[in-house]
Amino acid sequence: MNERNFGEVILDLKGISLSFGAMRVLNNISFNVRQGEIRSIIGPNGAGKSSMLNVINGVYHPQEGEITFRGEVRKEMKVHEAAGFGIARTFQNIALFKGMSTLDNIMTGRNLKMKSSMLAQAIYWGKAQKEEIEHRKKVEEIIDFLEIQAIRKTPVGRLPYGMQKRVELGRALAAEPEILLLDEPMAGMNVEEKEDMSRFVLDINDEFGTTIVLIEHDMGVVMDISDRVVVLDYGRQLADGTPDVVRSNQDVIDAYLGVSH
Amino acid sequence: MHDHESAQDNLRLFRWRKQRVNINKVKTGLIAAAVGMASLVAAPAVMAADGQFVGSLVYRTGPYAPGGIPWADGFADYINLLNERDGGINGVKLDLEECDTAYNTDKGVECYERMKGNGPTGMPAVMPLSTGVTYALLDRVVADKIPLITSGYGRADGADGTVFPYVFVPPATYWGGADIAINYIASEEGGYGNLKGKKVALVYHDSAYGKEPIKTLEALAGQHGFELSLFPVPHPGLEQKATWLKIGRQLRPDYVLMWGWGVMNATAIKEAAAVNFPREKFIGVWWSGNDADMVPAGKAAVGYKSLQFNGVGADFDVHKMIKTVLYGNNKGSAKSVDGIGEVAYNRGLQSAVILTEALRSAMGEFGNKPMTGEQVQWAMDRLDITEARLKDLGAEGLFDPIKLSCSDHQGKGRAKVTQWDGKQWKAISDWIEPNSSMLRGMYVESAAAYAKEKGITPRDCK
Amino acid sequence: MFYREAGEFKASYQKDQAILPIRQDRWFIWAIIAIAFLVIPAVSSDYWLGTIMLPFLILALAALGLNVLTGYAGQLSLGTGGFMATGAFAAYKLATMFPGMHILFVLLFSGAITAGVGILFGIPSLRIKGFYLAVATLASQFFLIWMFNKFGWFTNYSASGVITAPQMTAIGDIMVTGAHATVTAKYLFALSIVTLLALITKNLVRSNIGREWMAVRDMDIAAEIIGIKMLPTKLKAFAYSSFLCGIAGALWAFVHTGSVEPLAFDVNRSFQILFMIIIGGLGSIMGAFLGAAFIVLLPIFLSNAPHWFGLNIAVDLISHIEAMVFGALIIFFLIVEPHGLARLWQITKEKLRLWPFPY
Amino acid sequence: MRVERDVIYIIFASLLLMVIIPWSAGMLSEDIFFEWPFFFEVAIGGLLAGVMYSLVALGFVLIFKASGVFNFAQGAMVLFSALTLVGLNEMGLPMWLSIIATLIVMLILAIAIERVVLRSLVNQEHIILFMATIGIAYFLDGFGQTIWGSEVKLLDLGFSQNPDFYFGGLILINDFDLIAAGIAGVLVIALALFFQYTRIGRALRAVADDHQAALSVGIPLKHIWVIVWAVAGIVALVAGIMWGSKLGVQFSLALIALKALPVLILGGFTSVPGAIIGGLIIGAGEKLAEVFIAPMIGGGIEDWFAYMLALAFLVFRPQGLFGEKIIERV
Repeated sequence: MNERNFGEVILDLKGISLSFGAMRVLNNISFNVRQGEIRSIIGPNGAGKSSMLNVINGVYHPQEGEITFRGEVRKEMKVHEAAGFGIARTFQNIALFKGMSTLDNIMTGRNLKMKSSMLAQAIYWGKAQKEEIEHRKKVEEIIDFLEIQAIRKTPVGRLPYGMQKRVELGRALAAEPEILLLDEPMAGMNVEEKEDMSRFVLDINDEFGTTIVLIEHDMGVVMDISDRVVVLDYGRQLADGTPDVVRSNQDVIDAYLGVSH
Repeated sequence: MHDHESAQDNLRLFRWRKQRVNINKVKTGLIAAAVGMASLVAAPAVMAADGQFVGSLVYRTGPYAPGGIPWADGFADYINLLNERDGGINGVKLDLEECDTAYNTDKGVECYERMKGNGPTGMPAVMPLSTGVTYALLDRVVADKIPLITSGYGRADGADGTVFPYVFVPPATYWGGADIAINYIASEEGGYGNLKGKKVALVYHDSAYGKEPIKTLEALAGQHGFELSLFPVPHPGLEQKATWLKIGRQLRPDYVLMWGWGVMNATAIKEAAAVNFPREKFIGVWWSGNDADMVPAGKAAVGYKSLQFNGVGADFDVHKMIKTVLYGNNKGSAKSVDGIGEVAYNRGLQSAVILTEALRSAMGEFGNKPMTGEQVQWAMDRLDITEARLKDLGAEGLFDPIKLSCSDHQGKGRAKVTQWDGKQWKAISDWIEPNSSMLRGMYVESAAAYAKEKGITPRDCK
Repeated sequence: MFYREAGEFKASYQKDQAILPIRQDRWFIWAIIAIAFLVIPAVSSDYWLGTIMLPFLILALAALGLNVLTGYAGQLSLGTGGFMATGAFAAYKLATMFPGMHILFVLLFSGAITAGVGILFGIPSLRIKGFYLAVATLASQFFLIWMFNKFGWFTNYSASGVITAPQMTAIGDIMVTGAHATVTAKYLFALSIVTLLALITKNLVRSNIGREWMAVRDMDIAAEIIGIKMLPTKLKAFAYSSFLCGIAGALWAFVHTGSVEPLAFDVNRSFQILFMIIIGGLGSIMGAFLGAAFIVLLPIFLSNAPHWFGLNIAVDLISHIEAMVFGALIIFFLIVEPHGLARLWQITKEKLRLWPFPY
Repeated sequence: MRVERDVIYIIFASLLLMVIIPWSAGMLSEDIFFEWPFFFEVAIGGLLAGVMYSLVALGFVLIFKASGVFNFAQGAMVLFSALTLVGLNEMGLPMWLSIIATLIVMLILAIAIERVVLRSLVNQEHIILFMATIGIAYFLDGFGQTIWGSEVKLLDLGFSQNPDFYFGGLILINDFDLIAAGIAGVLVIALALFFQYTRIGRALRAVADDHQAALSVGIPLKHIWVIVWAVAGIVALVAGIMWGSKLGVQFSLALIALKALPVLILGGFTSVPGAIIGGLIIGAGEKLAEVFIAPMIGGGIEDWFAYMLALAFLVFRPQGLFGEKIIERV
């Protein structure tokens, strides 16, 4: 797997530091993401993994550091702009729209691609309807891909946890992102569900060529599917490299085995 | 709103099951309710058949109930008196039905629509007892041919009978009231000539009702050279400290007039006391002169004055009659006999007198049977309640004679000034007549504007 | 047994995306519309039509407007009365400034003006949320009512500040406002407009904009992350909601009462409309109608009930009991189904789908 | 209580504006009369009126703090308690006994509300509970009037209602307003002590901070609810007495809730001191505006001005001055 060829660096983070008040969450983190790879961020609870994702898609603005996206240094951006740059994500604590059906949740993921005006939507005839059907087709493909046909019209609030995670993945996919940020997609799942999810992640990467940035606790899964791994601990960056490199890094071993610093 | 969301899924499932159990019960209830509501279609209650139906819109509940209850009692007592003593009017029994509006416009309209077709001939006239309901009924009464009688409220330009054939505003209007108040102030000051340079403030409920007198007062201020200052009080008027600091500590006017409503009245009087404004120079319109408004003001209200379009007290013959015939036989409407004679009660009496006298004169023309709205309108157009007639009714001095015509739907429009002595109102002036020629012009002008806007062709009263 | 989707196969997404994919539902709605347009005007008395159905329809429209804002977009508002007043006064100014204007355009433009006002008062919603927003919207309620009361221009300088609707025709010379309009004409006119607007609203909420609104309602930060811009989305909700409320206000002033003062749209109106959508069901078109029915019809039903049973109870006691029963019923319904009458209706349908073999 | 620095800045800035705007309005406009003694008279009158608003707002805060319920029925409770008090008093009970009896009635009411309403709606969304309190409000309005009637009743506590001059005869203040402010102050201090130093009070605070945590300490939630609703009932009674002796005990008392709402959002739904400071700011702000700004735009602006003022504060602090910060996480 490690022999795969990756494209150029599309996302480059240099010297990122983030604090909330006196609390330093990220301290001088630097790594990059290449086109088409599966990039994982691991580390114990409170290591700053989710904050890292939040920095990438613009929810948090780091006090120091530089983010280069597709060769351009990114200015401080608004939260909703990330999606426009082709960055989609899922969340550690599921952030679905609970009052809406599976179908609608995933359709919402395509909001940026829908262009018809409010007036056209109000009349729901001609262009707006055609657009709606086109996107529906796309969404049905995603539903087929994720094997969630049976829950198409169920309000997501009523779905079991594992299914919700899947719908959330579907919503992110619907945006046809270049980079997909997955925040612990397998947390709280049983082995079977984890296998399913791993398969989906790999398939997405394979079939659509989507670059994936993944946070995951399960070491086995991470080491299995990742191309490169970056390790954080209390906001510090411990290691960065292929799974093999990371696995043999002494700092990482200490941190994970709980050797006191 | 989604704080506990994630923790709740289990609970939700549990609840959902519980709901399923309850559904049957609920469905039965819903069906019952639906059947009940559907039967509304067939509803308009079948009343005792052959009497004259009298529908009365009252507010015995809600925020303004303290003033509405005595009015309703007075109206009901007079109707019941005629029934008990005379067997109705000319042998036609009066079937009184009350409908409670809680002073809510929606409810008032519903009451009117519900009752307008009751009895053999429908409602002979409607007295909505609320500005909002009055406005909402203006179109409807024309279509339904039911006279709209607004005694001392509603549209002042309803006095012009050519544009408003179905609206009657006896015995007085707000514009007339404003003129009377200034007239009274002038007499206190020793003539209109002395008004020049005087400062008069108007404290008013910031609504259609409260704004009615402004135009008249502005015209009078121009004429007589006094300075008019306006102080709107937002509905409902629970707080007026700022207003009264401005009046009492800054402007220091010679007189304050008030177009207040409900709880606003007592609050204003208390705040006037709080800035030491003399209550003797503080004059309210009739709706700021209910006994119920003076009660919460307590000692602060002593000396406060109010216009009234009826006399005050409980010692007129009609009161005595009501006491013996009704309250003697436990048929009175008020909780106790003490309620008789409150000004609002007397106003209710007066409205009942106007309606029943119109019915009587209509019967004189069309025969002794229940009258339709159209027939009562005919009678209202030529209503003439003379001094002598009032004497027959035992209300001489209690009410001012009223004479209406096709074009004049108000009458003389006179009112008295009364003063609160801590327990009751005392009349301190005789009937004061407003400046009819000026007001008449204003009524006609305003009515013409209304007619133009609504596309109404005024009727010919020649 | 008879109500089910089994056996109905959708050949296209277009059919599946229809407003009512299930055939029986479609029939049901067509039947309701037919009854509303044909049967009710034929069999109802003027009282039923003019005093119950007409205000019910207009308030349901306002509830629909608020439901877009609160039920779909999640922005609690108590400014409905103010927006209705804006619609009413805008309609009055338009009708008197341009006497030849057709009533449909008067309604359309007054709705548009109200939408503008709604956008203005919607701006704080970007920062203020939940009950804080609800109370803050009262600022617009009180301010708008004050403004219409204060400046004579809005009422063409009438002494009392009351506006009255000029006589206007809808089609040919059929009057729909003023003293000479028949109740049936008024009812059918209001019904047509409300039906049309309900359809448009349904279209919006099942389109992209509707999904964006619901996304903002359900989780605003997640919505933002998938690219939904907060301000335009919220403001569109405020605009469309106010548009509907404005038309409802104009209908209320012109078609229902004929003349109104600003106080007809005071804060109690705002509360009334909010009650409707909570009782009826947040985020449901049907809920707006069911809620309006509950809030308009129930009190009338309660105050009439003693009559039918031949009870002679004093009116004040009836009023008090009415308030108590009304309050108790609100609590009862919330306990039975917190998500409103519309959900209750849905659950009934779900049961019906399984009937008579529930397992 | 820890007060954030920007809150202090905001309060100072608003106080400063409250002086500067009237003063400059007086300088700039001919219509507006500005003199320092008069300014202080208005400001003090406003502050005292504000305390009366706080009295009503407090009831909202207590219930929201402990149960997250926006209690629409607070106004109805004020009316109901005052009606009960005066009604019992008119039946011949001495005042002190009437007060005790009314307190018992309010306790019973709290228990009934918990049993019938809250228990069945536990864990529901806030708006559903809000709607349920509307049901309670309707019920109480009807119930209170059925028993005690709709007539206006006089509630005279014998307090002086006279205006007196203070500060060398320059500034006029109404005695009653001072007394009312004093009573409200005592009530707030009593509540603060109750929350700080009693076991129940600490339990209530625990609930406010974290429902789950409170449960783990072993406090039955239903007891907590009964207690806060009862305490809110007491606060309602005090508000009912003060407002009732001002306006007379009548249906309109229920409407004072509308004056308390801007106070509530300005201070923050969850803060007792917020209710007091919010009341002072709203009271002074609206009176000063009515006197020194309104003449330029037509008067009668008090009501919406209070709401606009609160709105302006919310733009800076969306959770109110002392409300708990709303934190959004993903």
